[in-house]
Amino acid sequence: MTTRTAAPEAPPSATPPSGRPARIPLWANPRVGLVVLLVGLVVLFTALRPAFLDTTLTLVPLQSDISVYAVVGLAQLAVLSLGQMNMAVGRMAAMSAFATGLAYDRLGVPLIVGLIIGLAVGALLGALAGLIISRTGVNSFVVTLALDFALVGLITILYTRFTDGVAFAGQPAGMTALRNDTFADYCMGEICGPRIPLVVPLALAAALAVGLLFRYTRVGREILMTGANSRAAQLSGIPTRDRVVQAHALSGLLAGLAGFLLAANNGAFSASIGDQFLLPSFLGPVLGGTLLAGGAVSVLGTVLGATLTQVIYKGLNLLQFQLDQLKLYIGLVLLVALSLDRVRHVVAERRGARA
Amino acid sequence: MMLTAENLVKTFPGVRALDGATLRLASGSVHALLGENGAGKSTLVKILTGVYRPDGGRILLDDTELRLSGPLDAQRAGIGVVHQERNLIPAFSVAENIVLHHLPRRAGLVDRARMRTEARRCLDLLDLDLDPDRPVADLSVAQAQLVEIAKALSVDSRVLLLDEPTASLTGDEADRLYTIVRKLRDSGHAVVLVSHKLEEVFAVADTVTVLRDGRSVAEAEPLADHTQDQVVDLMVGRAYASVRLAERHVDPATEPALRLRDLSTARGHRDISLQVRPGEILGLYGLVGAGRSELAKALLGLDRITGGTVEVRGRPVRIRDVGEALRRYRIGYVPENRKEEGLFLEQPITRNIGVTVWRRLARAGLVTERAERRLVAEYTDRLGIRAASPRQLAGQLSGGNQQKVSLAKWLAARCEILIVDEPTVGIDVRTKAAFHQLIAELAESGLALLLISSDLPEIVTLADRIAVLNDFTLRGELTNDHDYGRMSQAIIRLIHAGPDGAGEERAA
Amino acid sequence: GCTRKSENDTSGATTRTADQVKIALVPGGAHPYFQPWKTAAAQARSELKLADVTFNETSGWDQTKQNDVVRSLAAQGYNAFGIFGVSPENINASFEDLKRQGFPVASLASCPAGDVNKADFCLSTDVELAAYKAAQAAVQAMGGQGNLVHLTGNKVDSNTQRRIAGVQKAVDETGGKVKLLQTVTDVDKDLQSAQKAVADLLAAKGTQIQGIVNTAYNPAVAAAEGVKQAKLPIKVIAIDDDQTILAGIRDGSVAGTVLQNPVGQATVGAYALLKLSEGCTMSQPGVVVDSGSFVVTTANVASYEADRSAKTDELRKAFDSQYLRCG
Amino acid sequence: MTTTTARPAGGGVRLRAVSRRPEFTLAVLALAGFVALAVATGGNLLSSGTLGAFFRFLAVPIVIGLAQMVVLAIGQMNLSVGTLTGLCAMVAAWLMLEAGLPAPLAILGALVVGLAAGLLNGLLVVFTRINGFIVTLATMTIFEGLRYGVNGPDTFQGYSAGLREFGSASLLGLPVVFLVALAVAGLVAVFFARAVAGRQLLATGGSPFAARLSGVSNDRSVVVAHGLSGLLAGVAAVLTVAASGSVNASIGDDLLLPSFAAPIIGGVALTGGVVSVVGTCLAAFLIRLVDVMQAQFDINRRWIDLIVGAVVLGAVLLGTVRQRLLRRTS
Ligand SMILES: Nc1ncnc2c1ncn2[C@@H]1O[C@H](COP(=O)(O)OP(=O)(O)OP(=O)(O)O)[C@@H](O)[C@H]1O
Ligand SMILES: Nc1ncnc2c1ncn2[C@@H]1O[C@H](COP(=O)(O)OP(=O)(O)OP(=O)(O)O)[C@@H](O)[C@H]1O
Ligand SMILES: [Mg+2]
Ligand SMILES: [Mg+2]
Repeated sequence: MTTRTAAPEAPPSATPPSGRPARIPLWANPRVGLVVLLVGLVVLFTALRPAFLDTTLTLVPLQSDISVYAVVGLAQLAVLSLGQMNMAVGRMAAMSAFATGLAYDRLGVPLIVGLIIGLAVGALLGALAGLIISRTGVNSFVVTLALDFALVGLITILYTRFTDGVAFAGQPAGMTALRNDTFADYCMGEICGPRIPLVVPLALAAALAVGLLFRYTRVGREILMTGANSRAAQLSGIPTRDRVVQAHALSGLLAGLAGFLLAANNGAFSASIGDQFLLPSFLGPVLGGTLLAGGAVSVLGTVLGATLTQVIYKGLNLLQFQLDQLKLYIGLVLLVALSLDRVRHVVAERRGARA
Repeated sequence: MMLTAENLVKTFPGVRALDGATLRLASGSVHALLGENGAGKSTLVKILTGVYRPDGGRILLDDTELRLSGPLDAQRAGIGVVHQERNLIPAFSVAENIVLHHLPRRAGLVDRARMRTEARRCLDLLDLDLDPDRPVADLSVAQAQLVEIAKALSVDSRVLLLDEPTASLTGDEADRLYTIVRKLRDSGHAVVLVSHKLEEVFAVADTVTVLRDGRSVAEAEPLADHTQDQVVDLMVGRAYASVRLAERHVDPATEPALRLRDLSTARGHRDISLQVRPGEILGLYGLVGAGRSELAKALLGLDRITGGTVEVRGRPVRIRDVGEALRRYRIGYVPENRKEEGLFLEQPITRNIGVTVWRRLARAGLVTERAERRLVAEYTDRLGIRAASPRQLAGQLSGGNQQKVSLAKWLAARCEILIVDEPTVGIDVRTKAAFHQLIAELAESGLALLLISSDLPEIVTLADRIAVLNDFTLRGELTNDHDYGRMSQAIIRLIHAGPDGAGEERAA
Repeated sequence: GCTRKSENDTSGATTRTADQVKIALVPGGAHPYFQPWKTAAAQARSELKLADVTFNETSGWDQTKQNDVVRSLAAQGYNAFGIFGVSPENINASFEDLKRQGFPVASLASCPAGDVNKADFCLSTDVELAAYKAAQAAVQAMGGQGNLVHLTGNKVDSNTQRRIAGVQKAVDETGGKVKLLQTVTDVDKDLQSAQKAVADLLAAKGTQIQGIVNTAYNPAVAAAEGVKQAKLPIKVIAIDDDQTILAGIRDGSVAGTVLQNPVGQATVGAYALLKLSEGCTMSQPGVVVDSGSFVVTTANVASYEADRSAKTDELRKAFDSQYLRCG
Repeated sequence: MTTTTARPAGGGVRLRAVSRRPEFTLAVLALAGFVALAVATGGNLLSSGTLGAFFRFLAVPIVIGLAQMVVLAIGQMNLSVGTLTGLCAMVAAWLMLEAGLPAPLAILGALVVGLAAGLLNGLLVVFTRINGFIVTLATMTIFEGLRYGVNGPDTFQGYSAGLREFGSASLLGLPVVFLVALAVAGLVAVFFARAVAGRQLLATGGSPFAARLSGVSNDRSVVVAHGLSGLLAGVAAVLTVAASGSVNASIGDDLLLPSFAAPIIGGVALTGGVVSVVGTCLAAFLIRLVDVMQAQFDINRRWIDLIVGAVVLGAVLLGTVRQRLLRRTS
């Protein structure tokens, strides 16, 4: 048989059809921009208030706070990977902390067991949200917002039923150490550790695990692909519904961890844990360059973003602004930080176009 | 009237889409704009309609320079357009979509009566009997395409740009469109036609401009001076040679790899029986909307099967989702709509191909980028995917290369049964030929292929047997003897014969 | 092996002279109740010749933020703290932090939940007593019989629980003549929710209610306004002496209010913090001192300030003679 | 059940078309809920006092729901509606009490502040290309600071008697503020159904790319939507100031979640391109019913949160299921 077809295609040329630069220049990397901004702010705050470098009163608590909010950011990041949101991060953290507190209060379980129970509760709540979202197709914003509402009620009902007020009175052994100690308090002979709070490694481990998950594991990559194009993912054999559930479960689990870290920092498992998580949960990832559209995440960026917000907060606190100015400046600095990234982006695009 | 675009240059990040392209239009003619995928045709159309601003060059309308700062400027200058991408607001009515760019207003409010009258007028031009109040979301793909054209006509235009207007139209509908195009030409309009369907182009166009890599290699030459082959040579930039697709022989006694027995689905398919053997290509032909894609999706568990059985290698199966189809039964599906269903446009090529094989690549649960890149390199080589790097985003590739990526993921997953849905829609002649060869080679290597296509020449070229589907029922099956004239007639007859007449047409 | 450094770094109380003492007064967040602290702080600073007294309300009713604010202040050189703990349940942990660094700490206007107070002392309204007095005032205004409603704040807060108990006690004492019809909690978050809750309550049961006792600010404002608007003969007992409420007492729309003693808390608190900085110790560490509560009606609306100053003076004397051990 | 697609003319068909709309479910629910509550309270709900309170506090939720809806129409969100309402309310009170302006000028001032703040949101979104969700998150913090800055934690009270009279006045048994809210809702409905700007806004929401190719400026739509949202927040503020008689920096804190709840339950898609004024109003009505139920039966507020959460989820699920069933049968 003969058919009219063109000549077989020439062998693929090694040179690309268009000279696209293979690597983005270093300065255009959003993470680098963040680091520069961060260093600039630290220098500025230190110049204005030398107390910014006070180890015990500023740097050590700052590290603890960053740990909490980096994990909060990661909890949001876990669902931003899908292009979805978790409006109930705070409440999942609170439920998880409640579970840990209850387990200790009633069963006297050790700290680590309590933590595991708490994380499991967080993960279950996340999975529940994911399940509703994936089975009904209702927008994640709506589902988690409604869940948030329901949990606000539930948490206080539970605390009233199981405690005298809004917190568990007792604390498992080790909580105080987790709160107060730094590695400098632990010595091997003469050598003591650095002045890093004990909660930091927990947050670092979480960041590492999440980074590993999205970069190297199949499940993590498939979650990202579901976020990038859910229809194509489904047609590529990815069980997209399961991935949605898993991403939300991860979000719940990380929210639980954040709740635990906050409880450790504040010294009690209380109903107010997570009340203030929602805003920072978005700021960390977004400042770090994660879009709300899904399909791509930056764990390092999230940690840097959380660091940036905490540094801003700490610096403004040291400057002793009154409430109205404090809020005003936080909002303005955030807007500037976000816009700087945009400016960088535009410049990078111009340069790329000219290349 | 003359519309001239001179030396247009347009650069996207990393891509020079236009590099000194020139287009000259005279009123009263149909002008073909041809070129391979990525040659820059759509970019040119978008510059002429104010969607993009050129980085260099100028546009002249009768010797005065035209500065277009947005789509509205182009409309005011009398330039109407049907873009390659769909361009309708689903929730709005047909009428509102047609006149959206110049909603008739009265005291700041939309004048609905005038809107309807105006829309009616444009629909009448196309002999289209559509309720102007129907939401566009309810329309079929073809109807929506016709509404797009009506919308372009609603601009009081002297110039009409049509970027692949017939990609989703049936032959009849395309004919109707071309009748109108001729009418417009005769009344003094200038019409630009972008299409990969050269037969159609040669039937209606008077002059031709050919773009290659963003440059015009032929400028407004009379089409009558060229043969189709010459035009293809110009597009490709190289002498044209025909190739033979090797003859395939499949023993009819081989056990079918995939077999449907009296399959009915929730979508409305009734009693469909088909079979494909390893090494064989079964063509599934039908008009747009015949239910072929739906059939494929039902097979993959995306729609409910209500009756009959699916057998894979002789064993009845129940497939729940694509993952199961792939892993247990080695069935793959290359969807028709690559941008929405086949690809992850914002992801690198590596991930687009790797997505089906991570399970296999994982060591201790971890997939390394290196292993993935190695695997991807194998398939980019084998399919000749042209890309700057394996990290390039799929969305930055040309249509043909995108389609190859969409196919590569199934080859990487080592499929044995492959369903390929409209593989060459919107793909230029050269790439299309390469694709045909690739599909033939895949069959030779022992894959069982189900080729869904609305492109008659394509199906007659490739298929061993051709099943014809219309209105969700099987109208018959023909053995392909590769004689285009005879086969096409037989197929068209099958489509138009009622279901009752199907029996006698059914070939052995 | 790995050993934990022994707990020997609890800095013993360093003594400071008045011109070295910088006191920080930290409320739980922005609230009218704390506003008198500002002027009291300035006054204490000049009277006691302190290095500095600051007032910082940026905690935003969040314990985490408050901890941060307190630490920032410490980093800035503030070395004595009077704190209204956002969450009574875990404020003790924050107190301990400060104590460990050798700073004297006062729990002002609210005491930690439970029976333990890790601050040097707690100078606060006895909320149960104040609520009891308020309820008694309400009972009296109602003529000793009828139905009473209690509007208050966050239900899951130990102070709210104490207030509920106080009101219950006063109602019980009437021997059934006054019935506590309803206790509405969680209406102090913002003014509009309070207004809505009051309007709905009056709509539902307005005619059955003879008295409303408020133990939170927003509902007090809302109830005074709501009752006036609905023109119902309901006696409203409010809380604190915000201008709006005093105006209500004068025009008769509010039957009375129960005042607390924020000025006393700030001035006496600052005084005691100074003494502790100078080397005094608490004779009974963690002691809880009632800063007083006063019922104000039209009868004494002009003269209540004198009672309150008297109480403040009395408090300072009590600290000198009873709670502080100097020397 | 018949599933004919033919369309015989007549009222029956139109009735069926109406009954197929998502708003129909809500209307039935609202009516049933209202009747049930009226019966359960032994008719107390229908007494003029109760009914007055019911509708007076329905005005702000309706307007604030619409303020969110106009931004949802373009597929964005406005997290600053609540604090902006508070800011505008404080500004209005400040203008009357501290600047000594008459009420009409103060009202105008509040509306101008709302509009300006909304336009600012829109312009920031357009010029920075940052997601609207994030931009309004930041401006929410800024407005919060400003709101507090007006008068610290103290309450403004005793401003224009005329304005407060207007706030408590009734017409035909219905509070005037509620009628104002309804009128605003009507204007918004006309804006989206008929006004060219409204249609363009919906086009942007439905398909920004297609809208752009049709000559609609998406940037303008974004600015218009946010500006309108701010203006509506200003209207909500004026209604608050009029109806409540006293305002302080906590005003608006309870508005953010309801602002989403009303349009979402009302059937507005978060993806943009679809609005439902009737649905939003009905949803606000339903939520208000829950409020009143709480007061009538002295239910723990915590249970109410739980119930509202469940109702939101339930209503949305019901809507999806219903639409799916309808699609299947048609
Ligand atoms: N918005 C864009 N951003 C980046 N690159 C683009 C964009 N639009 C087009 N390109 C690139 O510009 C080149 C020309 O594209 P264009 O769409 O004009 O080709 P075409 O001739 O219309 O092809 P086809 O026949 O496939 O429609 C291609 O390489 C394409 O990838
Ligand atoms: N998502 C959908 N929802 C509702 N109806 C659909 C949907 N997709 C397709 N249809 C309808 O189903 C019918 C068959 O669809 P489809 O276009 O996939 O058939 P086909 O034979 O594969 O044609 P082609 O692939 O050439 O477009 C058409 O009438 C189409 O309008
Ligand atoms: Mg094109
Ligand atoms: Mg198809």
